Amino acid sequence: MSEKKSLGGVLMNGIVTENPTFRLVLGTCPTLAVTTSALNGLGMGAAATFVLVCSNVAISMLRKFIPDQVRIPAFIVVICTFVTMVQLLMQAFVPALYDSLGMFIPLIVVNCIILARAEAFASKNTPIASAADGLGMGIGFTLALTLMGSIRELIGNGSVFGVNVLGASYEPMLLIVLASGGFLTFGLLLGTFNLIVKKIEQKKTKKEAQAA
Amino acid sequence: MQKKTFRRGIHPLHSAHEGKTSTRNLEIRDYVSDTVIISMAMNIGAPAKPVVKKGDQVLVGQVIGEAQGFMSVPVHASVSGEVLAVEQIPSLGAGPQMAVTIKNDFADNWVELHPLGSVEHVDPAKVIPAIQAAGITGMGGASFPTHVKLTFGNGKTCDTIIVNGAECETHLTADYRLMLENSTRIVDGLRAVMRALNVNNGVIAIEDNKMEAVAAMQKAVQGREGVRVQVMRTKYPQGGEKQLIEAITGRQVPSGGLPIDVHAVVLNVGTCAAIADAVIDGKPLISRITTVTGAVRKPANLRLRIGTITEDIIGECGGYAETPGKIFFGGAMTGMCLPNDQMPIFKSTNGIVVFNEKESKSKDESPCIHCGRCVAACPIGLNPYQIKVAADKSDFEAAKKLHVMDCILCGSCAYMCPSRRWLTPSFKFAKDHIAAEAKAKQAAAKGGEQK
Amino acid sequence: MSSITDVLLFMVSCILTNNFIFSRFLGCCPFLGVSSKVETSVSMGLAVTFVMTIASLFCWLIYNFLLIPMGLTYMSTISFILVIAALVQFVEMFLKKSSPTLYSALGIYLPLITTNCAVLGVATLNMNSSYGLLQSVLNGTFSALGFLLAIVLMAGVRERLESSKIPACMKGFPITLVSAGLMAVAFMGFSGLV
Amino acid sequence: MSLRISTAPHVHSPVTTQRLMLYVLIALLPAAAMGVYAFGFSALLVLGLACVSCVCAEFLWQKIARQPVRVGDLSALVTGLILGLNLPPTAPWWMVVIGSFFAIMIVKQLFGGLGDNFLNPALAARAVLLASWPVHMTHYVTPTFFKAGVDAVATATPLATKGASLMELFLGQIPGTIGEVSKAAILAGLLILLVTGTVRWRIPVILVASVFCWTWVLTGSPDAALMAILSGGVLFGAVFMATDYVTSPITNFAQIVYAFLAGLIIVLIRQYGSYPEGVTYGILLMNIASPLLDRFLPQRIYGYQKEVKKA
Repeated sequence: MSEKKSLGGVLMNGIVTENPTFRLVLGTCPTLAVTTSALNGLGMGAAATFVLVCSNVAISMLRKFIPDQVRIPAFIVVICTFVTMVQLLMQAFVPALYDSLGMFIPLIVVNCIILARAEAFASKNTPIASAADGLGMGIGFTLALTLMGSIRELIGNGSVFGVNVLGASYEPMLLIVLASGGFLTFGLLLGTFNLIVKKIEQKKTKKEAQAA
Repeated sequence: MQKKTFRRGIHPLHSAHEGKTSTRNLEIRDYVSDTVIISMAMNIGAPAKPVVKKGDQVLVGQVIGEAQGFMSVPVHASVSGEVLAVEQIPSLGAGPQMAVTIKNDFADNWVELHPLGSVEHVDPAKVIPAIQAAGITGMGGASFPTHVKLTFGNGKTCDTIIVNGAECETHLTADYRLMLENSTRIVDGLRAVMRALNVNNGVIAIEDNKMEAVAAMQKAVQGREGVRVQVMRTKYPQGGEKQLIEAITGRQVPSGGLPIDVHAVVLNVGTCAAIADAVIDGKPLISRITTVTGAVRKPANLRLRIGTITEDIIGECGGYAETPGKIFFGGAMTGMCLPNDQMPIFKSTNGIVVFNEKESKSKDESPCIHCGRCVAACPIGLNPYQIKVAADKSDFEAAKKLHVMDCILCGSCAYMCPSRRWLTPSFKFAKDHIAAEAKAKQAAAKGGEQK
Repeated sequence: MSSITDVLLFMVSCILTNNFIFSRFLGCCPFLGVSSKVETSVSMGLAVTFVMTIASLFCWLIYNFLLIPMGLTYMSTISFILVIAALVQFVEMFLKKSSPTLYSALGIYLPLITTNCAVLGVATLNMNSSYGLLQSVLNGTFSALGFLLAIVLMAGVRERLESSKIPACMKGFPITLVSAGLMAVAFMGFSGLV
Repeated sequence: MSLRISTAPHVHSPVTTQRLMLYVLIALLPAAAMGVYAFGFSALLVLGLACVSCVCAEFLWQKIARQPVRVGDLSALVTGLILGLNLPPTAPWWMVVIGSFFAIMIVKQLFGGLGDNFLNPALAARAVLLASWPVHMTHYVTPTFFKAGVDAVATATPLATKGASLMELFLGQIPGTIGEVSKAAILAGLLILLVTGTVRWRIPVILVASVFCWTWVLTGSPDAALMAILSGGVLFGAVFMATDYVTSPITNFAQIVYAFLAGLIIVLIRQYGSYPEGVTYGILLMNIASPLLDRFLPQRIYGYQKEVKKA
């Protein structure tokens, strides 16, 4: 996909230029459902990052042995093993978080980000590069989820990571925590990101125009 | 007398009696100017070819332009005098066309005529050739060659002839005055066509805001076989071919079809009078009645020779009452704007309306608020809102699926739109494009066959 | 699930009250991606209904007759996903032979369904709430009908928005998400209906 | 002699968008006046605040987005007044402002301004406020009719007052949001709308009739059905919110189906749902379906007649 970039470049690529949530708009289901609180967002992001990194490494290691026609089912099996591992780990160590994420941990398997990265990157690059890419994508995803989670928690019940920020007199807007709040927040956030990127590009082109 | 009408439609300028008050009660009077410019392309179909050259002397009624094929009619000199020039002049919306300019010597001597006698005894086979020879085309504004309308292809029959006295356009009173002042001529023309097509069901349709004309026509119809007057409700576009046929016979002209497909023919009252002149007196079509109204000092209904120049006509009506903002031929709903007042009138010019500056101001489009008033107005039952969306995106496939080709460009939707959106222009743009596309495909297909 | 009214109430609850998209957030990727045309959305919805019904049946069978007796319940996710992948492959081949018209209508969407959260979601949901065989199959069908209703409504709205002057930065996904948010607000009216 | 060239038609009907919005405003005045008379000064404050903040929201948006400012077409004022009439008189000021900004900025302008939104802004804002602050939105008080000393008695929900006689319901002595209270004023507004031709009778009449029939079918008692029409927001919703041009279908047949289904949903939510008032959701859901209704319901077009009648 991209030419031999430095590991840092690949990392940054995942976080900013090709942020899975805000630029490629992948993995929308967990992004909308789980980010009712910052903690949930972080937890989901971390779980997804773990699976992403491990599956990327595993797939890139196995890439020579997997025949092309059976590519997709093989990737799914690899991803699934890591998801089941995460599921069992979270059930053991952070049961509260596991219950709040509920159904969406097993659904990481069909999360488009992981399959997409496996298909597009891991199956073509060395394990180290894939790990960096997985980490970059994972961090990008986690950052996006945490941002969404904190915004919704701030408006939804006046606190971030459980810390009450807006004081007692604040009347929380319950809608934001509900289903439609998820759609609205994500839509408006995407819109503002597009606006910011457009403004940056306009400034850049203006600078180039002046420079030329 | 049960009043018939069609579905939907609008009542333009209803509070101002359709803008007709200033010329309703004015008798028709004649006016002949000193020079006329007679265009060769005054009808749908091929323009005529001039047969006179500069300096020739012509008589009234002399053929100055020969027809080119079946879908074309000869053009006759409307005044006697000397031909000043035979050259291209700008025409309304169809590029420059050939025209003959004649200087009037006011002698008014006619060319030798061949009258066919009374309409009840004329040989039916001679009527349609006489109509073609007289150069008669639709006088209601469509200017479709009448003889083509009256000759049907294989297996097509006609059982009803409708005479369109509805005159639903705003500002126009030409047909109204014609019905009042020589109603027998109209009935004669209708009888001539009925005998030519062997049809014994002739209906003269008149809107109920012209009851004096209804009375006059009913008197003229007494004792004439198979002819009756039908009063219609005043509504625009009652005078449209499709709307008249649906109102009177209950049948609908099939989409993309012709009135003859539902055994009906529609003729304007002016056309019938011209047919009577051609059959009874053998006179070709050289003059017509035109309403001149709006911002002119003395509005009038004038019997004008074909080709009279607008500037002379307005001079005859006492000149401009205010500085003109817009002048157009026809009524306010479907009128064509003139670039200047040097334009000569055609066979289909049933009105010249002058708007002052205030009336000509056109507001720009504001966003559509989806109010549905255009859908309620469309006499064909289309959805102008959706067609406009498709046309603006030049998505002609979608426009075709929304039946834009059935649109009769009557302007009812644009009249009703509270946001002043340019609906009719977009539909005209879409229709022209689709028609051009179809013609190109046809030509390509024909080309393919010949290869 | 004895009487008809139970089935009806269960249907209303699956389609309206906890609609798969607007209250459970399952199957959002195709919902956002494919819903630009009404015709494509209907075929997508039918494809998902087709697959979800069969998937719920097979997953229930495998879970109750294979995993529980052998004590491998933690293997549920992997077995479900494999079943779904195989099923989609099988359905694709079966449709290609039996009814080409239906295949041409659904064709391009069948592979897409394997990565669709809704299908795996409904299987996991059946497992978690331990429905009986009939109830889980009905759950699969009715939830898919809820998905169909949502995606067709969204397609109608998005076609209407094509002629709207949406700001440049909002075009595409952002405006679809905001519209879905507003639709979710309207669907909240059905909460507690059953 | 410079003549303007423009395409036909050269005349237009006197009705413009601004005049239509003016007629709607006038039709809203009786309901607003009765609301203020019934609930006193606080109602006036809520209405005024809603109108002002809606207009400011539109002005701000159009200034920021550098679009031509079209506040003159009064559509923001109409949205503000309708939103105000949808709120209880005790609504806190910040809720009114947030509702107005949400209605104008998110529901309307974000989709492209007048004519491009697919949900009724005031109604969507009311649904959002009801979901966000349910306590404030359902805090209804009995009308005090400016009688001093009578404190506003908070009651559960307007529908719960079974005891209120039909006449009380009609004249508006029962608690409720500002605009829904006096049915006589709403009917006066409907009359104004019909006389000025701003609204066609189909949607209001069929919606109310549908609510009446479905309630009768489901509860089996006609007077419960009559009660259903006269209480809650059915009448106000049918006359002012369901008939919003931008979000209701265009063709006649689509409007009939739209109003009929809206009535069904309202009754379903009222009888079985957990929300006391179904009008908001009934109309919102049918707004979502209206593009589909417009597209797929058949339209009788000239020239497609099956058989040709003999003369």
